[in-house]
Amino acid sequence: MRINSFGYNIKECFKNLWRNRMMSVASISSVAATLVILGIIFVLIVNISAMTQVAKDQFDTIQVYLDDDLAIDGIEEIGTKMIQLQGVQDVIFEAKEEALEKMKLDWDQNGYLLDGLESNPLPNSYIIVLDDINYANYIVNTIQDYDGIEEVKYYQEVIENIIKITDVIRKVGLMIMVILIAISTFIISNTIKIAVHSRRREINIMKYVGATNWFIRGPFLLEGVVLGLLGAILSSVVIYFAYKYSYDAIMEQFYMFISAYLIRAQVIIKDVVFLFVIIGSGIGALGSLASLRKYLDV
Amino acid sequence: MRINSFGYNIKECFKNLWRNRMMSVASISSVAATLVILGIIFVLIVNISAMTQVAKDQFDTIQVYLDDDLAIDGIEEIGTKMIQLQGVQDVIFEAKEEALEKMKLDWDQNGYLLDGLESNPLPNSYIIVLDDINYANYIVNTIQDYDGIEEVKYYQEVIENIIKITDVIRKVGLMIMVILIAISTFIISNTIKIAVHSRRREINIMKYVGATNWFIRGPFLLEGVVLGLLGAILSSVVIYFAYKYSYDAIMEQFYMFISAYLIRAQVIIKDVVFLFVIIGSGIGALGSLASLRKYLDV
Amino acid sequence: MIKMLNVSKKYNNGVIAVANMNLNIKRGDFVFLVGPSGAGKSTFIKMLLKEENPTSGHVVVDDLDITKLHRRKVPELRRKIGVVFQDFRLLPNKTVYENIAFAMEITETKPRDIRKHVPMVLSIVGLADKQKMYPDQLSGGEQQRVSIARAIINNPPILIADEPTGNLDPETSREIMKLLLQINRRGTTVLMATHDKEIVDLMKQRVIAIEKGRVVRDELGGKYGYAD
Amino acid sequence: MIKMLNVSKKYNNGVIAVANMNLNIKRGDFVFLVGPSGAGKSTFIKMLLKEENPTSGHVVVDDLDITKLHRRKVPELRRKIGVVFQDFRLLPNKTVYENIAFAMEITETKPRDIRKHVPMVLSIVGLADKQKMYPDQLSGGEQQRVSIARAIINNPPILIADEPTGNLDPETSREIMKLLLQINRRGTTVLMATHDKEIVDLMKQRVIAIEKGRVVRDELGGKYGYAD
Ligand SMILES: Nc1ncnc2c1ncn2[C@@H]1O[C@H](COP(=O)(O)OP(=O)(O)OP(=O)(O)O)[C@@H](O)[C@H]1O
Ligand SMILES: Nc1ncnc2c1ncn2[C@@H]1O[C@H](COP(=O)(O)OP(=O)(O)OP(=O)(O)O)[C@@H](O)[C@H]1O
Ligand SMILES: [Mg+2]
Ligand SMILES: [Mg+2]
Repeated sequence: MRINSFGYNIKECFKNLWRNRMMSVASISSVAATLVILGIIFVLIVNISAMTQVAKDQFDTIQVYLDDDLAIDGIEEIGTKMIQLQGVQDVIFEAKEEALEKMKLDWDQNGYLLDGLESNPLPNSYIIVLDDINYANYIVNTIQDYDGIEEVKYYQEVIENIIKITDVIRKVGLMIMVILIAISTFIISNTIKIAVHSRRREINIMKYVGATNWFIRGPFLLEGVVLGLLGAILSSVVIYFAYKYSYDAIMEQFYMFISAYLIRAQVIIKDVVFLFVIIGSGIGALGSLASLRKYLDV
Repeated sequence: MRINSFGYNIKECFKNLWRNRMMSVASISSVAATLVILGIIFVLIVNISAMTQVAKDQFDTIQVYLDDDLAIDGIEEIGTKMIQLQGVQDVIFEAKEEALEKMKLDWDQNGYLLDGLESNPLPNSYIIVLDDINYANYIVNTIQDYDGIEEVKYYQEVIENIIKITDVIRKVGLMIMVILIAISTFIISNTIKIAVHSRRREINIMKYVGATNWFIRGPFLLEGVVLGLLGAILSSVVIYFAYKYSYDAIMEQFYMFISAYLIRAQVIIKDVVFLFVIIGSGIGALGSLASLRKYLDV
Repeated sequence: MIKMLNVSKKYNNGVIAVANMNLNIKRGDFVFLVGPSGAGKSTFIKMLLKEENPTSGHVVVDDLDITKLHRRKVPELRRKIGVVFQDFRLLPNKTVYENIAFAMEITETKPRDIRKHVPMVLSIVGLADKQKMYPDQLSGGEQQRVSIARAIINNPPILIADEPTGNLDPETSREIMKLLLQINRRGTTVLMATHDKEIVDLMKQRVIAIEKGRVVRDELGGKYGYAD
Repeated sequence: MIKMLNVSKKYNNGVIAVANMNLNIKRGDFVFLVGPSGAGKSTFIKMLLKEENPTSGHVVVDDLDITKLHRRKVPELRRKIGVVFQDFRLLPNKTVYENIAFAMEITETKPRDIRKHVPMVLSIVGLADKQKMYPDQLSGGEQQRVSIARAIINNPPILIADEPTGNLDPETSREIMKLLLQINRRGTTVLMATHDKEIVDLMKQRVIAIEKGRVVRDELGGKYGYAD
């Protein structure tokens, strides 16, 4: 039972799309509308994730205070040991004098208070820049066991909170995306189901004059794919320009602030197109096939 | 041309919904799915807004440092003047000794440094709690002109940034909601359009045997409303339970953190149901009427 | 009752289905419309129902020039005319009973009257035992009889039947013809398009023959007249 | 070619459309199927096409017991049988040309052959000038002839026609009958359900009369036989 030729399918597919054009337009625009919703959420989630990532990176340091009586070699030895730890990106030495200077600057108007001190009470320290924040605990625990360490300090609470938030955002974001993809799939396949339903008589007649199931499916399958693809393209274009416009507007108004961490439209659109094309054409095809089943069995 | 009786419409409406049940289920679930998306976004936006509001409230204080040589009456006079300003909710006096104690607590481990001070260099101060953050600038400018004021300090930058973020979130949120409502409207009316299209022959026949337009519209209109309402109810239930579940889960895992500012499901569901019922039934009705027009003209 | 004044109908695709037709059918007439396939019989009927509008000329039904009839007055016109459509036009989602009841519901007949009349007319066309079936559960001839029942239930002043016996056996056909004659005797104007030579020849009524959209013969007590 | 062995068909709603039918139609036969409206003629035909399955008994077509035919073999069966359906069953979204071409496309005929044959068969049924029209732009009789053209285009070994002249004038009917006879002479088995007494009486072929689902008469060179 040879499948009918590709040329026949293409021809039939576009003829049908045109002759049922009211239905085609309705289906395509429903698919596109659904995908636009998905796209808006996708863009938001990706940007929020990127921003929390940036926020996280700003707290990715560990401060290691050294014993005051530690000699130079001891200090260097600790430094080399630390740089080899997993998750450590960089290790910066901060001498006690530097630390006091910094403190003065930090204290700003109250800095003069420090001039009244007899000796520098601050220790020498290392600042560890982390590669990956998730290693923080392991690194802190390891370093604490070294000799010559006075104290290891890092913004445990802040970091933990940020990790938690990021985690929540990532999980909620992922969940929402999955739910939305499921719902979009559902709406798109419903749309196609209803569209196919309105042509049930046509399908029955084809069967009655002896067409095989695959012969009938061919053009419908292609139609589903084309509907899905056109919807995907339409929605991608909408998302691209809407996002570009919003991006530019935000950049102009809030350049110093959040905008620096927004992902550029050109970057995001690739993922969007990829996602949409797969969802649109995939569901278009599957939706057509699934909806046909009911009417082919005559 | 009297419109046909309500009883007839009800009877026909439910008969048709049942006889076209495949189509009814598809339409209702598409409406519901669309509204679920809308609901998810609505819930997110409302919660984010609430949270930024909370964040804003935490920075709604102005610190007013007083001249060291100001007498008690002067201090009190300034206090009473300030409490009368528009936008001021409360005025709290903080004596210089309290301030130093607080500072020591704040500095934590480095607090011992302050014990080395000969005299308390900190001034007396008032803390103004704001009613409305937008009055901040006006209040600061007014107070600066009072006698006996050393310095007025408030987290101008932080506050301005927060105002900006809140503004962005509110605007973006509102925009997204409007866009989503528009898209939902579109998808729902498309779904109904396609469903009506598959019954065009039926509509034509009714016209040919002499039914008036309103006679035909009646049951379809009601069908649209019922489809929309069922979709709205279905999606409200889904949103309610999904939100309640998420709320509880977040409460359990992150009780100390963001969760305190989440809006409770019982509160949010009222808005959701209201929104959904209006969109669902309204668009159902309008969608039916609009889709019928094309086929009634025979 | 029905007047055609210089009526022509040209479809969008260029086919001239009715060409300069003049006709006068009086109240109470019984008229056969005959002619080969594609002659324009159904188009003629469609113009009486304002399903199609003439390209030129005037169509007058019941002293009303329907050519310029407002859209909102069309249902009123159609309720005056009971029609047996060539393709039946039954509502697929309604049972036989409901299909016929529908024609009464649109005229706002009381439910009691509907419940009384529908079974009566169904038994007249011999479908008393099929009232709960849907059109696609009926044989061709049964569908045709449902269409006939629907056309006559409201006792319309005009009854138009487009090929009402095309799917019926001769015996059932003859009964349907008896029914139409009886309805005609009560004062209803009956117009029937048909290919059934035997029936036309038997009934000896006015016969209007159409060919290529033109009236080629119009005689009282006429014969089918083709292929003799 | 076609055998019915104790075939019964009871529809879901309890109607017994065919009751214990036994028949044998040989290759090359020309058979008329007659009987009143609702007798079971279309049901009989639908069982040959496996559109409906018999409740009991066996239907044999071309030496194949189709009662147990696998779903995937059904298209093959249907391609062996050209059918003129009582309700035409034309594809509403295809033109006349495409409707007929479709029957050839499903058998994977070469496009060249399609382009050659379709206009030929269209001119045989007298619709050469209507090939670009859609079914709803045709008169009832024209639709019926498209259905006939589609049934014969593939030269099937079996031709079934359900009321193929119901919407045709006597002259066109006679030409269609000539065509069917000609096709039958080339070896095609022809089965035709009809109410047209005149045609049946004229053709003097085998007549099978059905009443209430039962064969009540089966004679060679028979007459329509009712209402005499
Ligand atoms: N909607 C349409 N668009 C274009 N042409 C049409 C349309 N309807 C009918 N025609 C053409 O108009 C002519 C007359 O058609 P009509 O249906 O009036 O014929 P008829 O006399 O009823 O024939 P039959 O006996 O076969 O039913 C035919 O040639 C047909 O092809
Ligand atoms: N799908 C169905 N469901 C239930 N009953 C049916 C169905 N199709 C046909 N019938 C019933 O079966 C009986 C035989 O129908 P069939 O269509 O075979 O008659 P027929 O001989 O073709 O009549 P006609 O000459 O009027 O076309 C009828 O009483 C009909 O109501
Ligand atoms: Mg006609
Ligand atoms: Mg039949």
